[in-house]
Amino acid sequence: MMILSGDPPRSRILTLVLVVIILALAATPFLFPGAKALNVAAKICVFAALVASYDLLLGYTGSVSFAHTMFYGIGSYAIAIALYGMGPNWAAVATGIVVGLPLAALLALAIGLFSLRVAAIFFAMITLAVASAFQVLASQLSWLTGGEDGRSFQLPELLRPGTVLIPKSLFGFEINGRILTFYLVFAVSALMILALLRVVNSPFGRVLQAIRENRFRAEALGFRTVFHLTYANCLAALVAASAGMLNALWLRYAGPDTSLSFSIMLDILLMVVIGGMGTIYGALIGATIFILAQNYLQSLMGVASNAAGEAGLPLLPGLLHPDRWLLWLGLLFIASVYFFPTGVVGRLRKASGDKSAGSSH
Amino acid sequence: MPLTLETRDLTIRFGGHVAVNNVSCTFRPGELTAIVGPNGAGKTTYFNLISGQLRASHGSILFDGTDITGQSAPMRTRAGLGRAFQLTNLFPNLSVEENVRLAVQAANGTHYDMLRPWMVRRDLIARADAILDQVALGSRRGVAATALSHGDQRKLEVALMIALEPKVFMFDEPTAGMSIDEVPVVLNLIAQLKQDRSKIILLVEHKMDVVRSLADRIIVLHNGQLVADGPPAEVIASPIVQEAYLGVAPKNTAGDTAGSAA
Amino acid sequence: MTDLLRLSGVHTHIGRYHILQGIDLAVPQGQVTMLLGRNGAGKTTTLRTIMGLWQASKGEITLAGERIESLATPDIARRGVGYVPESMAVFSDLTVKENLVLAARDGPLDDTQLDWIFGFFPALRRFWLSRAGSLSGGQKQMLSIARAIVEPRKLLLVDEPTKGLAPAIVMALIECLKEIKRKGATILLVEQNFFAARELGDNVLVMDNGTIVHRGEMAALAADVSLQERLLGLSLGAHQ
Amino acid sequence: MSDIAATDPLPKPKRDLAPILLPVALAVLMIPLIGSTSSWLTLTVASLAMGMMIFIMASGLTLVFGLMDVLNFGHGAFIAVGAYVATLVLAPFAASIQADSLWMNLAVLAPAALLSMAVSGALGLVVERVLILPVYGQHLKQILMTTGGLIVAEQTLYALWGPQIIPMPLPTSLRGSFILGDVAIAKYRVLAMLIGLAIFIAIQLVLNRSKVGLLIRAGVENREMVEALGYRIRRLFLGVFMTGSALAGLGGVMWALYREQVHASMSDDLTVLIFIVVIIGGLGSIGGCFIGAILVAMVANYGGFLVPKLALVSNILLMVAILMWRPRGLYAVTSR
Repeated sequence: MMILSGDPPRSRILTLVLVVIILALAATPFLFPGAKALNVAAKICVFAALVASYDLLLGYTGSVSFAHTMFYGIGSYAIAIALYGMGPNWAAVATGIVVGLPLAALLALAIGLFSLRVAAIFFAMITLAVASAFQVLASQLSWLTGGEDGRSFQLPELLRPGTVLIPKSLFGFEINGRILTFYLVFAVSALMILALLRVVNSPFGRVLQAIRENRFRAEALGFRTVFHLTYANCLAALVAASAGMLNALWLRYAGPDTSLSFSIMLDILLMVVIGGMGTIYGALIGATIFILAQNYLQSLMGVASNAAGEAGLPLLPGLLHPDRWLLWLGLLFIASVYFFPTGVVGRLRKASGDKSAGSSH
Repeated sequence: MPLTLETRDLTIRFGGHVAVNNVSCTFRPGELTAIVGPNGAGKTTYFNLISGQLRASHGSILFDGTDITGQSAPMRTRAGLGRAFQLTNLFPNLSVEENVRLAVQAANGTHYDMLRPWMVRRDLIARADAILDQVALGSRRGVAATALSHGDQRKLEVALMIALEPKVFMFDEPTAGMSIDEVPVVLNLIAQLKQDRSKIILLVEHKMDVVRSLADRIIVLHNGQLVADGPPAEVIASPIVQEAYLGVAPKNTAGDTAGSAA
Repeated sequence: MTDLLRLSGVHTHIGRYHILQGIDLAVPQGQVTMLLGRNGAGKTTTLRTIMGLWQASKGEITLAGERIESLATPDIARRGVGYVPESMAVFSDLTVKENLVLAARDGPLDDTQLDWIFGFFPALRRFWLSRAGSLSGGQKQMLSIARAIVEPRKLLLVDEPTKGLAPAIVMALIECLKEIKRKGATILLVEQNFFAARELGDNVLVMDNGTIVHRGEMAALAADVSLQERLLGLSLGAHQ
Repeated sequence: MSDIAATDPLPKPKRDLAPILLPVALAVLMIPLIGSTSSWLTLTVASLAMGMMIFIMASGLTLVFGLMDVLNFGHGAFIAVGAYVATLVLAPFAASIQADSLWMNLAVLAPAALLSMAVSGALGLVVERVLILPVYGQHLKQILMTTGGLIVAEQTLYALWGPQIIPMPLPTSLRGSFILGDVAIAKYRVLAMLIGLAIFIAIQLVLNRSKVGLLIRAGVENREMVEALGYRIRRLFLGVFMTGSALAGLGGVMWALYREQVHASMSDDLTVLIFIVVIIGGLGSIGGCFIGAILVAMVANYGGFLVPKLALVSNILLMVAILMWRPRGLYAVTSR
C-alpha cells in the first residue's frame, strides 16, 4: 500500500492486468528470447515512464503541453553527445546526466513561469512553438547533434552485449551487458513511475488537482498556482529527460526521429488517452497496448498493403502502407478521445465501481 | 499594537462605471461589521478588492501595518485575510474532506510537500475532520462537493475559510439560499468566532434579522459609496439607509401608501 | 385573462448543480409579473431557462400555447421573446446604432421604430454613433431595454434593470418601464428594488431555493409588511 | 439626472496606436542597421509580402477563436490541402503557366486558387461537423481532436500524392522583378502584398459595414446575447469557419507559389508560425493578427539578413518580447 502511495488500482481486473504486464516485462529476457522482444519490452518501460510524466501534466493539472518530446530529446541527446564526445565511460554518462537534467528543468521553468500565468490554451500554443524551434535548432546545430543523422555511440564496457556477467552454464541463461542494460531501464522506469504515483498522491499532488478543478479558488486559499504548475512542469520535464536518457542508452543512439519528432508527441498523447488520463496507471497500460500494436500491427499493415496491391485495388495499398501507420493512429486517436475519454483505467474502475455499488445495496 | 484592516479612498472603475467609490473605513478586532446595501451597491466588489480578486483603480488597503494594495490574492490569504464566497466556489469533483484538507494544508504552509502521500499527514486529516464536525458536515466527508445540497455547499464554503485560520473573516452572504433549518448552524458558527476578540469579522448580508442579531457595527454601501457607518440601531433608523436599502421612493408616492400603483 | 407564458414542473441543472427544483408559474397577457426573491434563489436561472440559454432538464414551458422548452435560444427569440439580461450585455465594441440595427432582426431600422425608441430614451439619439462601451451604466441599461423592444415582442424578460444605478436613473427607468407597460407589453421582471417592484408589478412571484414560495397580487404583498419580512427579509420598514 | 440628459461630451474613445506603430518603428530602426537602402527596401517588401500571406492563413483561426472560443490545432491542414488541390489544376495546364502571357497565366491560376478555396472550405465544413461540434466548449478535447485531425489530413495527403516534394513553378509573367533605380522588387511579392491587403480590407469592410460583420463582432463579445436577439449563431460560426478554412487554402496556394513547391509537412511549420502570429496579435483580434503577421515576417527577414543563425529562434524571441509587454497579446479581446 505504501509503495503505491495509498492509491491502489481500485479494480480487480486492472490489478491483474498490471501485475501481468509488470511480471512479463521483468521476465522478458527469459520468457521471450530474441532481440525484438527485448527491444519492445525496453521501449514499453521507457514510454511508460515518459507517458506517466506527461499524465502528471495533462491528467492532474489539465494543461496540454506539446513540448514533452523536447525534454525527452534533451535527455537523449545529453547522453548521446556526452558518450560520443567523451568516449564510452561512466564519467560521460554522469556528465550527460549532470548537464541534461538541469537543462531540461531550467527550460521547463522558463516556459512555465512565462506561459502558465495566463490561459491554458496559451500554454499549449507556446509549448508547440518552443518545441518546434528546438527541433529546428537540433537539426541545424549538426556539429553538436549530428543533424538529421543523429549521434551513435558506444556504451561503457559493463553494458555491452559482449560482456558476459553470468555465463549460461550456471543457470541455463546467459546474463550479459545487454540484459543488465534492460534491467537498468526497467528499474529506473519503475522507480520513476512509483515516484510519480507518490507525487500525485502527496499534498502537493492534491493542490495540482485543486488547480485543475478551480484555479481561482486555489488562489483564494493562498496557493500560488503559477509556482505549483511550474513545479509540476519541471518535474514532468525531469522525468521525461530521464526517460530520454534511458532510451538513448538502450538504443546507443539519439536522433531526431527517435527522440524529437512530433510523431512521438502524438504517440504520447495517444498512450495517455488510451490508458486513461489522471491515473498514472494508465501510462503503463497505454504504453503496453500502443507499443505492442505498433510493433506487431505495423508489419500486418505491410502484408495487407501488398495483398491489396496484388488484388489491384485502388488507393488501398497507399493507405495501408506501413508508412501510413500514423494515419490510422490519428483516426484511432480521434476515436478514443471521442468514444473512450476515460481510457482503459477509467472504464475498468467504473465497471468495478458499479459492481461494488450494486453489491452494497 | 492591535490588528487593523483599513481601506483608504478605495475605488474601482469598470469602464465608465465606478463600482466602489472612495470608500475609507477601518475595521478593528473584536467587532463584527455588517456591510449592507442593495444589490449592485458594490459590497461584493468591495470584498474582492480587499481579498485581492480585483485590483483597485485608486486608493490603498492597509492590513496589520503593511500596505497590501499591490499584493496578489494568494499573498493576502497567507497574510491572514480569509474569504468565503457568495457564489459557491469549491473544488467540485474532490470530496468534501479533500476540499477542507486543501485549506488546512494551505494554512499549514504545506505547499510543495510531494514526497509523502497525503494519507500519512494525519495532522492535516484530523484538523479537516474536526472542522467538518464543527459545520455539521462530518457525515458527508467522502462525498464529492458537487453532490452536496446547496445548503451543505454553503457550509463547506464557510468550513474552507475556518480551515485557513485567518485573522480576518470575510463572509459574503453565508446564508444565501439556505433553508430555514440550516441557517442556525452557520449563525452559531459566526457567533462562536466572535467570541475570539482578536479577529476581525466582516459580513455581507441581506437578511436584516441576521444583521441585527450579530453585528456590532453596520456600514452601508450605496452606488459604491459609503453612506452610513455606526451602531446597528442608529444606522437602520437613518433615512438615507431607508432609501438606499428599500429602493427609491418616487416623490409622488408616500413611503407607506404602498400598493396603489396598479 | 389568458396566460401568455406557463412553466410547469420545470427543473434546471447547471453542471451537477440542481438550481430550479420544479417551477410552476404563469405570466398573464398584458400584465407585469414580478419575480422576487433572495440572491441565489434561482430568479436569473428561471429567465435564462425560459430563454433557452440553459436547457430545462424536466418540465414544460409553453408560450402562447406552444411548447418551447426544447427550442434553441434563437428560435425562442423569433417567437417574440425579448430578453434584457442582468449584466445589460450591450455589445460594447459596437455603436449604439449598430446595437439597435442588430436588434431589428427582420429588416433595416425604420423611422417609426426609431421614433418609438427615442421617445422612451432620448439619450440614445445623442449617443447614436458612440461606442456602447463608452456609455454610462444607466445609458447602457436603456440601450439594453431599447434593444429588446425595438421590434414588437409578445413577452419581455427583464432581469434586475435597476441594479447598481443611481436613484435618479432608477426613477427614470421605472417611468420608462411603466410606459412600456401602458403600451400593453407583457413583462416578467426580476427586481430587488422593492419600490420599483411595487410601482410596476401587477402580480408577484417569490422564489426561494429554486421553487416558487409565494404567488399573488402585488398590491397584497405591498400592503403586508410581515409577509414582506417573511418572504424577502425586508424588515427595515418595521422600525420606522 | 445628468446621467440621462448628459450635456457633457462623452470621452473620446482612445485608439490604441502603439501596436500599429511597432512595425513602422521596427522598419525605420532597421535602416541604419542594414545600411544599404536598396537591401532595406527589398527586405521590407519581402516582409510585407510574407506577412500578408501569413495573415491570410491566420485570419480564420483567430476569428473562429474569438467568435466561438474554438481553437483549431488542425488549421494548418487547410493550408496544405489548398496547395495540393492547386496542383490538380496547375499540373495539367503547365503549358499555360509557362506561356509568357499574363492573361493565359491568370486564366489557369485563378481557377486553381478558387478550386483550392472551395475544397479547403468544404473540408472546413467536415472538420467543424465531425471534430469540433462533438467536443464543443471543452478546450482540452478540442486540442486533442483537432491535433488528431491534422495528422489524419497530412497522412491522407501523403497517401494520395506520395511523400515526395511537388514542384510548383511560378507563372512566367510573375517571375522577375520590377526595377526601380538600383532596387529590385520581385513581381510576385507585389502581387502577394496586393492580394493580402485586399483581403484585409475586405475583412475589415465586412466586419464594420455589413450586418454579418456586426453579428460576428457582437458574437465575439457576447455569443449568448446574439442568440437571444434571435440569430442562429451556429450557422454564422459555420460560415466563418468555412471562410477561414478557404482563406487558409488560398494562403496555402500563395505560399506554395512563393516557395515554388508543395509538401504535406508545410502545414507543420506554418501552423507554428500562425500560432505565434495569433498569440502576439491577441487571440480573436483581426487587427492584432494583421500586425502580428507583419512583425513575424519582419523579424524573419531582417533577422535572417542581420544574424542568420538567430533566425531560427527569432520568432520565439519576438513572442517572448511581445508577451512581456502585453501578456494577452497586442490587442487583447476584452470579453475573455
